[in-house]
Amino acid sequence: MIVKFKKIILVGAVAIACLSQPILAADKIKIGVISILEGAFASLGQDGVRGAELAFKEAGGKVAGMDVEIIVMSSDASPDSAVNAARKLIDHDNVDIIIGPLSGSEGIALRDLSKGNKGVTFVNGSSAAQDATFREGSDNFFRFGGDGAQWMAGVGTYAFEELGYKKVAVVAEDYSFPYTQVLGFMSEYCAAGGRVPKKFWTPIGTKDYSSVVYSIPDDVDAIFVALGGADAVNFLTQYDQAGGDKPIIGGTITIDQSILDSKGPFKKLLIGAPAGTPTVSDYEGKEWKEFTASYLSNFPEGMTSPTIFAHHYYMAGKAVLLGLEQVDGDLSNQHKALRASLNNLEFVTPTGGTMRLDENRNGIIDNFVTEVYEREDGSLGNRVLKLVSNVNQTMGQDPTAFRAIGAVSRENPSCP
Amino acid sequence: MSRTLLLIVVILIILPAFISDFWLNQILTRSIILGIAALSLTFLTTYLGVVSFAQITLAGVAGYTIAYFSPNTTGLGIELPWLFAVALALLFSTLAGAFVGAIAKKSVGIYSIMITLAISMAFFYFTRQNYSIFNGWTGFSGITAPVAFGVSLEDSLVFYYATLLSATAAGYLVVKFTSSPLGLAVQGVKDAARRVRAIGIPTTPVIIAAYAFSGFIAGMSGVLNVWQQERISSFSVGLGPTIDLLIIAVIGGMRHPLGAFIGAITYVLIDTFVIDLFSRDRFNMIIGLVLLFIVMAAPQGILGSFLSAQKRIRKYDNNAIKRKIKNDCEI
Amino acid sequence: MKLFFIVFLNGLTLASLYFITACGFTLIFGLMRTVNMAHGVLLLLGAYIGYEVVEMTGFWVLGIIAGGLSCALVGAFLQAFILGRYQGDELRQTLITIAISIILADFLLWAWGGLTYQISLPEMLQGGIRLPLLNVGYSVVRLTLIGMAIVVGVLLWLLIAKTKLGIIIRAGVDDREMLQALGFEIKKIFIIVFAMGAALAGMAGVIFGSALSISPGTDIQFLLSSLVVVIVGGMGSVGGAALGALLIGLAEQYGLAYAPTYGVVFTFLIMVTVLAFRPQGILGRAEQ
Amino acid sequence: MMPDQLLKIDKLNVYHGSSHTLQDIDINISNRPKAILGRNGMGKTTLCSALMGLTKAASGSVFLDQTDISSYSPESRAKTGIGYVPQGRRIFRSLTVIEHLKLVEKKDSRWSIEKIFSIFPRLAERRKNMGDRLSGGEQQMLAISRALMLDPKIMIMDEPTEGLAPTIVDDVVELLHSLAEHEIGLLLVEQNISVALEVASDILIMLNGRIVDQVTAEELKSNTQMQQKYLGINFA
Repeated sequence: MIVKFKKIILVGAVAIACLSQPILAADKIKIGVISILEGAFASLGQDGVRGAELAFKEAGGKVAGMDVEIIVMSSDASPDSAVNAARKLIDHDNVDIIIGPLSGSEGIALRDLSKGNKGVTFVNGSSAAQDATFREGSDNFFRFGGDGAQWMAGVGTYAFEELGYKKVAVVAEDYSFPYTQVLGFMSEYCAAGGRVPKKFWTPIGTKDYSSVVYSIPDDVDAIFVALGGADAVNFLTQYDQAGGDKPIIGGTITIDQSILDSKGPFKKLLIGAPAGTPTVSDYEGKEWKEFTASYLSNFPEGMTSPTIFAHHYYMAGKAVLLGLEQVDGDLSNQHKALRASLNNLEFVTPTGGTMRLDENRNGIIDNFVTEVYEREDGSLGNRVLKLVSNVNQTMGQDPTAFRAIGAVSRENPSCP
Repeated sequence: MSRTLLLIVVILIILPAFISDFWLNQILTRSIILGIAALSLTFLTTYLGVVSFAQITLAGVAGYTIAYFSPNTTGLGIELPWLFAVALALLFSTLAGAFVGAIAKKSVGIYSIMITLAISMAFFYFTRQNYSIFNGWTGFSGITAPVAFGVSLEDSLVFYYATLLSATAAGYLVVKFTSSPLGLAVQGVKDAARRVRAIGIPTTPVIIAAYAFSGFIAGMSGVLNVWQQERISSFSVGLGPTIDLLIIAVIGGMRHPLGAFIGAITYVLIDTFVIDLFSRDRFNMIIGLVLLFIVMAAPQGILGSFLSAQKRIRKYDNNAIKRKIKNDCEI
Repeated sequence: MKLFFIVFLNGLTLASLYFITACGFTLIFGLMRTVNMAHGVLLLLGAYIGYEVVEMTGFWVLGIIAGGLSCALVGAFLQAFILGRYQGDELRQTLITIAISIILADFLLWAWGGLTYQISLPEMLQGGIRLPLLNVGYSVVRLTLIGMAIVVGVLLWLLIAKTKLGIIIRAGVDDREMLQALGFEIKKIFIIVFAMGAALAGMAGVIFGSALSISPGTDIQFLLSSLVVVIVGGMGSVGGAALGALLIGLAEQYGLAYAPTYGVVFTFLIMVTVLAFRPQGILGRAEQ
Repeated sequence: MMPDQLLKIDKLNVYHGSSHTLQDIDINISNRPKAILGRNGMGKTTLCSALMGLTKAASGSVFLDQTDISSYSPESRAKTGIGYVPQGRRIFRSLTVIEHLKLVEKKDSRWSIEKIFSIFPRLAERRKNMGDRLSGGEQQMLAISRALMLDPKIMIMDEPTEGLAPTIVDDVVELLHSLAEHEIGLLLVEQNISVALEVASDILIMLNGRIVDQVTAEELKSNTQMQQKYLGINFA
């Protein structure tokens, strides 16, 4: 009886679902974009959305002769909210492709979600946690960009060999993205012979770093700081006020232009600080200048130049468009053709490199070692010291050896 | 009321036939799960007279237990048969409830708000910082609902019915509990702690029992939540969800178990669709205004206002009838 | 050993900051039994306005005054038109202040964006000095915080112990109804006290934004730290706030120095422990 | 001169939930002190509290010196001239004696702190003591002084002799007598029948929220039956 009843309901449900959702005419591709549009990261997340939109605008809003509809959803930096946003896009808006998310743990969450939603192709935005692709990868989750470790490529070697820092202390936020950044720095630095005697993992949002400041060993040559936003400003200010004078090595978001534009005497600590990043706002490369011009003309209300978020969402959008174009919009058989084409895609990035994926569907990227310098008007900017090409996810190391290091954590890697 | 209740249950049973998967999963099922959590809060507020901010924590304890003892993608934890995992989850959430009660036993009114808020924040920061059990910031993911008695709970329809059944059970348990001798003692403690002590019932075990029971109910929602979300992290037990739950309880109304569910569906609808009408950027402002409006205009919540309006209408009807009779007689 | 003393000093300076931020909260709670969950967002509002004024005029003290005044106005408005109607209904007031804090925080995000702000200090407070005995550099503004906390504490004590308003406030804390029966318009007094508490919050925000920094989310940290400080010390007691601030400030800094991973958990554990044994806080008076 | 009708209570009704605590109370108070007698729980304290505006009346009106104060807030009633000495005295425990008086000090009052101290030298001695450090008698003196400082037209006193030592009771009685000299009306609520009879000329009997009888002090003194019936005591 119950079984019968259930059957009736199921039949009814199917019938109504069929009625209410007529098979979509295949002349439209629906793409969801997930970014952080609320809370402290809202303005950065907005720029990510601009990046994705720019890719579609440049393509005239069409791909393979079909219209593209973009649906934007917000998350709030928590993995839970990213999953909820994705579910709404999948179940309610019936999107074919999802671009996003912005931050590290969100990326891992969407990768896991993608495993149960094979009918949707996920293309990562700017999330840069290593594990999103490196471990437990999902064959419909792609990242056309690097992880936080790749973003540090070249810095460890530069710090040891060019700057001669033999010992470095680490101050970083206590979650997956900084772990990955520290890994990127240390895997090169330790291999080159450098030592990291002490790492300080501070909870994100810490205001008062004074006791960390005084705990930094006296005998280190420099401090590797992987803090973002307010945390970086607070730490650097307090370090400066305490009379600290060790050179700084910056994480990717620590030398962000927003921090260089903040006011305060701490900025003098940053002059000359090397850092690693895939995006340099005033890079002189021809492709970057074109990209910036296109960004500025399309978004006069945007930032003064595209951020790392716009850059990466743009690459995601571009990959989706190129892939769809190659397969002529064929999304049959759970996007089989599209996936194959994404796996083999190659295109020129806004920084002039060639983007392509490795076997884990993670980007092989060009990375920059930069330096904070004082512009003529007294403000600070980043300039490129070195371009490191073809950085893969194992930082050029043997994959098996690299994998053997294990998942990143507070203790891993270690070279005291 | 009971006839209305039956009607609601019947509607809820046949509803899946008429709605899309999204409505089933993300609106109905999610609302009911949140409703169970809110029920554990309204139970404490109505019967023990305390507002607890720790209910999300208690649900989180159950959720983390399930995550730890189920297959997941973090490489942490031990796999157990799902029934064991559920039993452990409910046991831990009940014990955690008792623990909260033991700490907060002397606190009433705003003090109980403060102390439970402190407990929930301590738990939140602990989960965020601890990687060996809770996997810190990222938490657990890749958890799937089990195959129970030959049916897969991963199927959204099956899961919906399981959730509905759990909610009915939770509501039934609350009603049964409140009319049990222990439940009566709980209400006695609320109304006159001193008198309850005077007739020889010590209040501490009664208070702890009430919190423990609320932990059990919250645990039910925690288990279902982790199965539905397929993940849990420190964000799931942070200040945001804690305040959301309070908002749900308040907008629904605390006097009747049904209020928790009405609050939950209202909240979920706002959460899901208001952003489509307005901009996502100002979502919090809208939530804040709705909360402010309901707290100011309808202190008893949506259900409370509805019930008192109904009462007024009935009274008005009665009066009208009386007047009519009187007029007729006079003529 | 040297670290131990420096961390103690850090704890002391942080405690000073916590004391300043918690004063307004405890003042309001003490008299009105209102748990002002909008305390944090008022601090943030004061800090932003202080920032604007300091940027415009270049006078730090003006920033403090502006931050305090603007919050006093907002506070008076809230009490007069919204909260005052529900005096005595503590739960409803708590919920209303939660709603207000959600709305205001969103407004602040809209108006000032998600960036980090630091309020520029006057020249003499910038930078660091070398501490004689410990022979380390130390931030001048942090040392000044101890003085500021003492000034705030003493002024508040004078106000409460020595002025007519202080007498009225204490009488109101003891027996609000009796105060009314003696001809005092409790509504007006509540508005004044709420405005004062909010003004303290606003000024504390400017100080906080100068000593550390402010950004969205700081409001929640403000609120939680004030809550913990006041609860541990004893609600409504200025001395309790000082004691609570000291305990929490020291716990946090020693935690950060010696066990950074769980430092933030300590804070809440102290609070849970205190409340489990003394629900009214260390110096708080038991409810009658 | 004191008006004939200092305080007029007209059909005052108060409910506590569903229980009808005060039922159609009518009282007129002129220059002659009146006392209300009745056992515990008969509604006497509710009456005081309702007159002060602290308890909301469902219906009825209160006139003070011809002014309808029914809609006044407690603070306006105090300002209009009601001095309230509540049951249990309700001294502010964190205020000193002198602070209590400073709190209610008014410029044009007939009562100054010095005058109070001359009446109650004991309070002068303990001027720096906190409210909760005073003895019951001292608290009562302070509660009365606090009300007097407001320069009221009428005093409403709720069991001012409750829990006091007999010698102190005599002091209080003496003070109550002197109120009339200062042209201050008095509504005294008492359980202590001897105090009531000594101070007031008219006695109202309150039973289950109603005024059931109005007699002169002389009548009640001699009528033991009435004492027994309403008050359950014998005053010999």
